[in-house]
Amino acid sequence: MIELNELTDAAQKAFPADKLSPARDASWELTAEMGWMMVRLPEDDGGLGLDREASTAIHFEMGRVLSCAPLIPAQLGLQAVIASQTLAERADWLERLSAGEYAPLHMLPANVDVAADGTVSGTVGGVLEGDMAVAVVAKLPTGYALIPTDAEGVELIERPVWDPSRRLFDLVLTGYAPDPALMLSDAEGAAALHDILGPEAHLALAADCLGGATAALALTVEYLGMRKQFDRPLAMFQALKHRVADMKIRITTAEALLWSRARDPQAARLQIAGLKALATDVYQFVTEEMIQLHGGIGLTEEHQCHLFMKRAMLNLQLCGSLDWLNERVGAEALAALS
Amino acid sequence: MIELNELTDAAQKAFPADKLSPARDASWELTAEMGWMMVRLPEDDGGLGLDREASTAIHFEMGRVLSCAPLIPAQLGLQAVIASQTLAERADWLERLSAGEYAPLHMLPANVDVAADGTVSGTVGGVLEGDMAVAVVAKLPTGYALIPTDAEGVELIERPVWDPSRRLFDLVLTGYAPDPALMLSDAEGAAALHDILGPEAHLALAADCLGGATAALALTVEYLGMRKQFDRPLAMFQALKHRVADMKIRITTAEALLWSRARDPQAARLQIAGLKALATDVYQFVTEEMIQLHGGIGLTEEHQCHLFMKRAMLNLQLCGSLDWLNERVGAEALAALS
Amino acid sequence: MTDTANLEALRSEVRSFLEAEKPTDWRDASRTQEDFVQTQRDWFARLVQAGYAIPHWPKEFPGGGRSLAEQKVIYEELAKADCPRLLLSFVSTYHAFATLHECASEAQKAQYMPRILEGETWCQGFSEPGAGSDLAALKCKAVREVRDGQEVYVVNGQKIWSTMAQFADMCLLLVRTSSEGVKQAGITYLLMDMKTPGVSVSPIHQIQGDEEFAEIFLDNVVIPVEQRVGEEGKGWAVAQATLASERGLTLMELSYRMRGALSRVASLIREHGREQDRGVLRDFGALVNEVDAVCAIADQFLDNRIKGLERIGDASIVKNSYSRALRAYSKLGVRLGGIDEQYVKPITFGDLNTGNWMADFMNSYAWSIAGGSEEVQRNIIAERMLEMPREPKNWVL
Amino acid sequence: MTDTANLEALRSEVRSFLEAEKPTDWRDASRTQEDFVQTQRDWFARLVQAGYAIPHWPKEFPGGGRSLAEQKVIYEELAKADCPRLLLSFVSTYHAFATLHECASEAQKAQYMPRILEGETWCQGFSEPGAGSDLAALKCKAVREVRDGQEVYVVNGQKIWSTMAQFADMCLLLVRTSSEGVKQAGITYLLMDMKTPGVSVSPIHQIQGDEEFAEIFLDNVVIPVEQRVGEEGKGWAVAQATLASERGLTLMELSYRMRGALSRVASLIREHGREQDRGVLRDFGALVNEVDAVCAIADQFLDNRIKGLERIGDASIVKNSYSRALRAYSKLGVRLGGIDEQYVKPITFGDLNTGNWMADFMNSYAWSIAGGSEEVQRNIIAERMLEMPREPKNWVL
Repeated sequence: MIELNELTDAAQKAFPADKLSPARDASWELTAEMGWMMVRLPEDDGGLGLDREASTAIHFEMGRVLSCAPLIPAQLGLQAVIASQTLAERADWLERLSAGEYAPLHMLPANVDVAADGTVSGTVGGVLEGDMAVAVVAKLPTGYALIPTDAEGVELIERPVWDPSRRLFDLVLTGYAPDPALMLSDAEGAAALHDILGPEAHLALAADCLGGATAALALTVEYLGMRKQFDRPLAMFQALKHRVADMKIRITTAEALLWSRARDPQAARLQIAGLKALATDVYQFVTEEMIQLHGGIGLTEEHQCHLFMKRAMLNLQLCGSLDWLNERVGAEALAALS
Repeated sequence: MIELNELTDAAQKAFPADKLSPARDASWELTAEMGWMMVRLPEDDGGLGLDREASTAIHFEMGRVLSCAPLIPAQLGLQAVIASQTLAERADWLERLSAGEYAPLHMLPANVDVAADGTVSGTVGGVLEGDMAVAVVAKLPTGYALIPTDAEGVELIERPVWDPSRRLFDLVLTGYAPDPALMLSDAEGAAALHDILGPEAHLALAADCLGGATAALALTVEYLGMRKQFDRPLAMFQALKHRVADMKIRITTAEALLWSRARDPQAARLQIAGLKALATDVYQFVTEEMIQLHGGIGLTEEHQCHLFMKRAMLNLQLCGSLDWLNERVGAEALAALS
Repeated sequence: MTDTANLEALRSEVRSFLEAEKPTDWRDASRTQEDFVQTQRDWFARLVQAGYAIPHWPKEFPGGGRSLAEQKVIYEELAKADCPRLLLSFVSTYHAFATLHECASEAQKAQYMPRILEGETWCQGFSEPGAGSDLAALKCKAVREVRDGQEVYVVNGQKIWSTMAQFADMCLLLVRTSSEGVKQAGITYLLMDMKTPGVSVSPIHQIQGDEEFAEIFLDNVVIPVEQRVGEEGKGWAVAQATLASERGLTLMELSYRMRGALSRVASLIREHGREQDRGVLRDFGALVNEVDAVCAIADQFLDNRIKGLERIGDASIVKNSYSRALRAYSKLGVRLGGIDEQYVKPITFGDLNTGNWMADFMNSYAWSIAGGSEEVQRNIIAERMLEMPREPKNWVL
Repeated sequence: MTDTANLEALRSEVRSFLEAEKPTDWRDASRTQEDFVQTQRDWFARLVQAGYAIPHWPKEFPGGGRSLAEQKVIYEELAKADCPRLLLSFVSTYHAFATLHECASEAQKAQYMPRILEGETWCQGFSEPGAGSDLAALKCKAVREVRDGQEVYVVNGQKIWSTMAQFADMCLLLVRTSSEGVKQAGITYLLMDMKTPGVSVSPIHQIQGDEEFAEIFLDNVVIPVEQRVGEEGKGWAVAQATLASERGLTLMELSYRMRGALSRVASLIREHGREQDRGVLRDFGALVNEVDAVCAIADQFLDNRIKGLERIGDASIVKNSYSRALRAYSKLGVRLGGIDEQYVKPITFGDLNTGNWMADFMNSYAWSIAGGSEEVQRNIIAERMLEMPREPKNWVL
């Protein structure tokens, strides 16, 4: 069995820390070469059959370098196919996807209607790197569907975002007739599939956040050690040291929860949703501090600070905002603690 | 006309900063001697006829020394009498109250019912220093009433509070028959009277908070300058200096709003409610920092830190909690900004 | 007439002018830097004509000779009417003016002051990449030489964070003419024509898409000695006059603008159906209170200046409170807007509360970093207002 | 059996014991300090008997010889079952034990260790009024003399923040026997009988009504030289053994207790009709997440200790996160409870999350101040984990 630190070491070698946001297409190819789409694929399906901890470790490393390759939506799309009970050519799809064809799960709500004739119209939000996609895994009212991007009535429209490490698309459906052979679930089965995919998405995003926050902290410590003001390095000013210590405390504590959830196959859906909420909150806090502690240079596009902040801000919104998730965690805890 | 700084100087002389929470009864006598109950009494009624700014200055100074004398509820009670259109022996009451008899307004909600025969039963909350009171100004469903504490069906029950600078009582009514001659308003007039008393209460409490916060900051700066750790005064540690600077920033900014509202006779009811919310929030923040920055000594009863914190915590609840006030300010601003 | 009546008369006058003349389409007309600059030039020219552009100048200039109280009235009304802020001409009318007025020779005054009113813009060449909050550590080097029989300084170095230098005609330049003694000594103050050979300007791309600042590169730039303000090596004192030129009006103006912009938050709450969300109402209420308090402290600061009661550190408190409130304001917007705010929207150049919440949020950091960071302000407050001990100078790793 | 199976067997065993034996009325039985002490003594005796009181002691003691992993299981179960924390015997079973075990003479061990199991309690005489976080600055003075032919130390001084010293039989005492050299040198470690003439104890009244700590006054207290642990002047090293005796189990136990106590917040939300208040639900949700994270970091810390992977600073992070969460927890309670929480309610001695929210809130400061303040922890994290430069020693006003 592959050890976790082997995965991590390989990832750090392939994606070195000093190259932030490496070019997307080359990264994606490298990702496929590394076999990362095989990591969670069950052994019976020809994969490595590793658990959540393994994919979490990879997402953490990709977060650390602000990877532009859409490994998270790709893995989620693959998992939808893996879990599908109804997909006609499941084995074929698994082979294609694990070899690097890209069929992402969308990461923002879908707003679509089904007409009397069964055709679907509306918008499926949050398709990352949609231009690369051969198909999109979309939650339709009739169930999860694989929607080929070249099908009739299907259009991908880019919605430029602040985060320069990502391209976001809407999948716009206009009288699209879903192919029954490409349904991943029916309407009833969608809830079960959602309960599988939701925690996976939250865990992956939390890992992305905390990997990014870890890198942001390291860069900030490095900058403060190097930058001098009033004849001494900024790192000597206690007020700044204490702020950096707080960044460290919050990241480390959230990271402990990340690994604890990643290792616990029994973790409840909302426990992982809570982790995602916490991790995004920490990431925003850390990137705000990073900007402030970098001073003027952090406000310029040429410096890397803003890349972290913009990614943190987008992560906050993907697969449920902080407000939304905290409210659900609170409501569920309240109900459970009666 | 009396200048504001004369009032302030006199207050600081009568209540020196190094004597926190001076004994209640002596303080109350001194308060009466200083003529502070005459400050807001109109000249036509034999008072000084000064404005809100004057009473605010006094409440600020009393907050600074954590005064135990219940000047705020007394002034509010007096103002209820001043504003009353219906009180039979208004002039007589004004004379008694301005001479030092104590008829406080209650500062927590009343929960009372009126029986068919007109008698009243229930609890009127938040009567400060009720043991001193000859009467309580209470908001009953039938209007504001002066309720003599020795009347039949009237009982004052102490509710011990954390704040050692105050004694809080419930006025418990059991089939009490309100004296028509002692009604300060009817049910309809109660809203108008409430609109007068509410902002007065909020302004006074805000002044109490910011006076207290100012003293808490000064004591903290003094302590940090005196206390040595690792062979240097704590005041030299930049991380602590920055925290103290934040206390100063927040207090000074809230105080600017205090005086701005105190000087503006046109200030809207919720603008002053918002000031009270802000001032209590700042006071809590400052007292928390005070405790932390004092270290262990701040956790002992023999030191004064806790007196500030406990007063801040009680102020947060009097005449509307922070949550309640902020919600109302937000709702009103939302409606106004349509 | 009493002072108050005078002020109210002025207020009505400004209001009438603004009702008739104020630009309403300026945000849409400021979607590119160039359009923004044009909007600024037009509005400045109109205000010069109306007599409201330079109220703080001496009364021999048309529209000058106003008291600080009158200036406050004018800025309050400009803010309430939501007019464009005079960003492009800010350095010219405040920093360049104050420097010329207080420290320059008569010849220099006569040459430059009228041209400011005609629209000539200035930039400030103070900050340097290595110096940051420690302004006196500047290194830009000027060597005195004789060239073609003329005494000149030959300047080499780099300046940064120069507001709108890419559009400026002139520059207030601090250079180092000596490295002897304490670092404040050896600094000399020059007036530099931006068209001088060897001057090149490169705008700084800011993270929210604005290009409010630029870098200035100086490569053997020859500046005649006549362009010096004050004596050689005494530029630090002149720089203090420059820096002291505007403290108060801007923050008052900005605070009032933020109060006006609370309606944007209200709209957002309604658009996102959060009117019944009690937590949101509380957060909004707390923000309203905070913005009100910032307006009050900015007012108080100006009132104290008018009365000559300003103390060291007062300005730091106002700036810190403003940037704190601006942060809270823009963060609430980003939060309430949800995913909508992550999609890029056209920015408005040179504005702080545009309703493009991510841009506003990122822009809010300019206020906690530039012009003396929050951290430096906290030091000032602790050490100079609260008299806590300073850090020893000898404390070096 | 595998390790895991062993641990699960132990877990079932502890659970069965607790189901049968755990005290349920202990909070109501701990409304005075004296009742609390009695409850503590009873529960300690029961746990000694059951073999769960001293799992970290060597296996020659009944109930000893447990691995750290086993200890963790026992403490987890004690926390989940909401049993009283073993506060009164804490210093005896951890600090006194570790000191005796690692540094004391055989005679000292034989004399004191069995008595701990019989219920003798110890206190720690380390902190002094002037020293605070700077422990090595202690001044309590011991002079070596011969009295009645016996070599003794005569001790004068004052100790503070000594947990439950008013009930202690013995004291781990740090004294200064020399003021030469660096301040860590010249410190000597003594074992003092609290009944020695000249020892007086005065409980510290804490702001929330508890009396967990006391001051110890030492007035010509005569302590035989045989009561010294280690060499004269080498007490600092012994003190390190004392201080290192417990790091990890307590915070894990407390974190699990806080998680259990979230139900108190839930009750409060319902009692005050805030179930539909979306802001409150969000705040509660965020608290749940934070408490979960604290449990995770406390677990991770212990797991790393078990594996020998603990790094400097790890403990500081756990402590800081715990105190931060405890503050958030108790503040939310104070806030939701409204005026009800301002009325004094009976406190539970020695507990942190009792639902007496004001008491819990004030008590939460003990965690950000005592045992190395938050500020000291931040220094450790910045300087020793993140390798940022230390402040120079010569930096004095």
